[in-house]
Amino acid sequence: MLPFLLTSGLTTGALYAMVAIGLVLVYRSTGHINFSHGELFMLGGFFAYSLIMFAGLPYVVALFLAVILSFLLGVISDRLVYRPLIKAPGLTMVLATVGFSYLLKGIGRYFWGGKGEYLSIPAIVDPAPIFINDIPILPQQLIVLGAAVAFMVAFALFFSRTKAGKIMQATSENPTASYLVGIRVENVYTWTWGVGAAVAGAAAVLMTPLTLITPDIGATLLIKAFAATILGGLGSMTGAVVGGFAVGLIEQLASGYIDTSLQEIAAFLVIMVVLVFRPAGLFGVYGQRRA
Amino acid sequence: MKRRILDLGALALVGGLFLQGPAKAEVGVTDTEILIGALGVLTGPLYHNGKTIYDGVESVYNEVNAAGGIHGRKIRYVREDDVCKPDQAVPAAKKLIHEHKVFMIHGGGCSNASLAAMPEIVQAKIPWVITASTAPQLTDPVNPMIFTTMLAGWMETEGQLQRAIDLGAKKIAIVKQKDAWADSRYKPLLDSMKARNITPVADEELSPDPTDATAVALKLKTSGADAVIGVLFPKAATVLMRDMYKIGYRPIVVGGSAISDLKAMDQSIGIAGSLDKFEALAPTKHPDDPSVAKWKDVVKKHYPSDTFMTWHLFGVASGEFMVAALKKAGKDLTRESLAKALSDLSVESAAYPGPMTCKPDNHQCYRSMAWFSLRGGEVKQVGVTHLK
Amino acid sequence: MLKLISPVPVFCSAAIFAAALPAFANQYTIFVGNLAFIYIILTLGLNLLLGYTGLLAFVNAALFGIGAYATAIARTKFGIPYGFALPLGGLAALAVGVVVALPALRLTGLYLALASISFAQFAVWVFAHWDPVTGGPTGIRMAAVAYGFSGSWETVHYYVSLAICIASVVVTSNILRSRVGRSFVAIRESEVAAEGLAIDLTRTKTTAYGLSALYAGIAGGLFAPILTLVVPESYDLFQVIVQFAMVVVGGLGSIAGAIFGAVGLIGVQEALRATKELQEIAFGGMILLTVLFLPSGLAGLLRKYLPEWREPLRRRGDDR
Amino acid sequence: MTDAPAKLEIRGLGVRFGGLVALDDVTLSIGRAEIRGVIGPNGAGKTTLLNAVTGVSRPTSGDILLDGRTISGLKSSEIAARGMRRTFQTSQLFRGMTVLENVMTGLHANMRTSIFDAAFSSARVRREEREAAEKAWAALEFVGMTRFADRDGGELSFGQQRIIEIARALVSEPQVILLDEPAVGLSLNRVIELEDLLRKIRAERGVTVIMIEHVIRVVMNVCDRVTVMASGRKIAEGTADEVTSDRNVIEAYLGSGFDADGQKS
Repeated sequence: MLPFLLTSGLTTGALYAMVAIGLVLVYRSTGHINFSHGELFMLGGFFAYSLIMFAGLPYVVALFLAVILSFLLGVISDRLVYRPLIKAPGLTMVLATVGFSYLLKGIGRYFWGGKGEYLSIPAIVDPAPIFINDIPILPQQLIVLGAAVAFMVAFALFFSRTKAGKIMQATSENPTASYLVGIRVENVYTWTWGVGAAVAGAAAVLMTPLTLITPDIGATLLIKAFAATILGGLGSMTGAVVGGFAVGLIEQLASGYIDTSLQEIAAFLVIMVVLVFRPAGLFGVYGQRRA
Repeated sequence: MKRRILDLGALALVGGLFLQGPAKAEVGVTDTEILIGALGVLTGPLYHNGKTIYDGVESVYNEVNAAGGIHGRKIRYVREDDVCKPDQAVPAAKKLIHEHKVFMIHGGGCSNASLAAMPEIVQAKIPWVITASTAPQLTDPVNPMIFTTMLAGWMETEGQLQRAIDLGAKKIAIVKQKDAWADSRYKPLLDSMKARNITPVADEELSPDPTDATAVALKLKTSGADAVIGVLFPKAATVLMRDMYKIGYRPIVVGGSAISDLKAMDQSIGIAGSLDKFEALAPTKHPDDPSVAKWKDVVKKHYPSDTFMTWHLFGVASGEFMVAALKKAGKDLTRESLAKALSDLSVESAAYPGPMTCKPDNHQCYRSMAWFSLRGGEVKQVGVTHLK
Repeated sequence: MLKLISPVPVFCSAAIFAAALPAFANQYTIFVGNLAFIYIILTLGLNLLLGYTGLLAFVNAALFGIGAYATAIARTKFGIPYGFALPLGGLAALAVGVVVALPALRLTGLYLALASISFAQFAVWVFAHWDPVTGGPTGIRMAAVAYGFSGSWETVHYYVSLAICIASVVVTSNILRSRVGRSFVAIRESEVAAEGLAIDLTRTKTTAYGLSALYAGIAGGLFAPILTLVVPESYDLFQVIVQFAMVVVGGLGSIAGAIFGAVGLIGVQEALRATKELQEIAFGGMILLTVLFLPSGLAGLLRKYLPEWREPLRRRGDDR
Repeated sequence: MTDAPAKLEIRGLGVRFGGLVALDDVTLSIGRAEIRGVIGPNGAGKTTLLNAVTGVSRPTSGDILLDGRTISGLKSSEIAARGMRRTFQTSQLFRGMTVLENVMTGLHANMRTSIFDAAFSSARVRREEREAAEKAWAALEFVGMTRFADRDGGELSFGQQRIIEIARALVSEPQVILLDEPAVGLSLNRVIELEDLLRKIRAERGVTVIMIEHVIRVVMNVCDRVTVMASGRKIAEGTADEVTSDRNVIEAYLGSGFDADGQKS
């Protein structure tokens, strides 16, 4: 029983971690939580669906193009929602992104809603399960785990090694100081929103064969990503990753060993318990909030 | 200052109690048009339960209108969204009845929403033909104005249980969602199991929109069930079937009415043989069945962006039923004459494997279901059940 | 002449118009009016929490549900007449609101928002799974309220909602003109300064939570009968978002703002029905546009064009 | 000054933030209706002392007594209720309230309006609001700021906000008020007005005032006695003149090797 739960827990955990990374990336640099982040995932998946099913492109090309399109969507959400409200109170920004998420959900349903119960794209590799010392694993799960880890490593390097990464961190630590040293903070924000959306798009294309997408998958994933970021510690990238895997495992173990009705609610319980007893989460610093 | 406000409130309370405006000739019917209202879910996660069905209904109406309408009257089908929620269904129903002033209501998707709108419709004494809601309270006890062309919830699970037993199941498990749609099936399923003194070996819950069902699959496997009755939506069923196959557990699985698009399911699982022992019931024939090809083109013509699905067939059958009833009600169409026509009517529809027959004492006008399974990559109808 | 466009005369004329509405409106409009009163009560309560005390807590949707469930259970399971079941709904929500306040006191800003959204989702889960009490996903069916007046009970219920709505506006205004209101705003502006004036944070925050919970509970008690069905999905995340939008679009920290937000959004939601499948796009787009062009809400407009509009403790300027 | 019982007594007060010793064994006592200045270079622990006394931060050792009764360890709202009021370095006037309402908030602990009185606007709340408004107006008159009574708390200049904060502290007739650098950043005539106000408080209100200050002229002109602190310890105490000629004080401010006039000795 346990090995199965662990493998599927890690796979869903990887999904939550990747969505959480995009969320934390935007939070770290702008201090705002993007409540339309789930919808960026959803549209990323639908883009890939159209590219593969209608344009007939191979999977990898579709993955690349879908990530680009998601990046553009992230830039649009910065220009349309974030930048005009940069001065407004935190609460207004929350509502703006919530409004934007409904707009994207409506668009997703309008264009891809009539196509069927849910949409999926064929996995890269033959989907039949393979056995690793008699534990069956879907190849797609391995691909997802591998890709998720690759993304996280890439991000760690991006932030610590590259110039752009350092600039992004600088603006998140102290926007005013960054202005002073000549960083065009607005552009950095645009980049951050774009990259955050791109990560969500990539996660979508990787995960769609497993999770199947509907216009409403964004909302559920957003709450799971919240649980991941809070458990890991709001604002910490490693926290988002560790938190993501932890939430994935908690869900599987809770529904496996306690009661299957808990799978749906595990994420909320995690959020409530962590926030009341240890708001800083595992890696975060409580009070470093900006909202 | 506060006393002044209370006085004003009291004065207005007395002054405001006037009676309503005078009643008109038959509402919603003119010489050239019949105004029919569709109350149901057009947006939100369960929109297929409404929007897609009404695309089917309206395709039938458009065809009839194109052919000159019924007794010279064309049907106008106006839709109001209830987002599958009671707090939206009541205003939607009131708007149809009091603002649009429709002649009758032809629709009803989610059970809770329809149940919430029911008192409003009953009070207005207007005919209501239900397309998809399966809550038994809608037609039991019989209301002279309310009919349904959809299986009742208990009929489905009765059929599923019977099918599982016919297929030789000894230990039966249940996997269900926790929402109104599933609840109106799950509770009667427990009763019919008790009636046959069968106790479920496992009773697990799955969210309507899961990303993973490994835990549920494992619990079913450890329970040793050789048959699983699924009270699930297609996405949950697909994820469950994949994860059961993944852990090497292959029981008989009998799915409910929402899971009849087996080809799409097989495609998204993508693992050959994963659906071999899976059977699903549907009140309709399969969308690819040659006998419904005509309606596939008709729906394509009116709704090009829709992919033809079983939900469309719910609408087509109910649409044809409605057209037959309107024809039977004759030229001087009134709500009473339509109700009388509906109360004794039998209609065959290409979309349904069995007839729709209403009796004065039984407005549950449809009681048949077809069984589908994947045989050699093609969806085959493997059986039909007619309940009394 | 300007004296005419100040809160009291404007509010009285609105109340008179609302009272006369049923005379010339059809059942649908009466229902929408009833809904508007219920949401005014809700937004007043939420505004006390979000706008005046600055507590970013979204528990009102769940408490709205608890009020509705408590009233429904009191009537159907214990046969308590509606006249007592309604206040019971309010008290049940008040009790839960205060209990929820205790852990929430330690949280601020985004943490509080996310914890309260999780609590809202958890409440919906409990409504759907606590079958013996809440009737599970199929919920509880409520008979219409037998008011014993002539005419449809819904019209009478309309006046009951109107009366309670007027009362809650007056009560809110009274509270804001007392030390209790001032202690709310003091906490919002600076907790350390408030404590420096002997304002006990725990007691005041709990009062704010309790008060807004009572408003939400009473609103729930009024809401249940007009739906005749109390089910979990009426109090889910969408309810949280709609109420939140009402308070922000209406304008934080203003009674007029709460009323504008409730009436405005209910009107828009019904108007959006015409957009059919595009309702989500229209709803999301409308919120986005309103927030982009009216960051401090409709009350902000009031401040710009009617500077001498005097309200107790009205929030001025964009808060931080 | 007769040897009246101390209004505020601090015995061996220590405050430690982790390893950092912010206050080290500070002992001082302040008499009734005295204006006590507390000066010292930056980082001397002045504000830490103020925060410890008002309960904003928790002392790690020692005892604080108001009128002989221990208040160390109480919540700052409880200390405030016992008649200890303060102002802040960065003004904390409440926006969204008028200046009058700001000052009325100072009377929160003196009122007994309950949530029910407020909700149903009972006779008690109407009476208490009227009295509070009168007292607040009187406090604004005392500090000469009645013309701003109807303005929003956030619309005033820095100096005006400072004075109104003092009115807000005075309105509840406190035992002790603590002023956190009231004169810093004020123009010259604002400083003169402040000095007059402080003398007026001593003359007419008999309130003990403890003032942390950098503007030495105010300390020299107004304070009865001055306590000098440096790196968390009390290094001198006495009248303004005694203190400014004290060797340790000069060294603390200017470093060793200078005489009283700041010339290299």
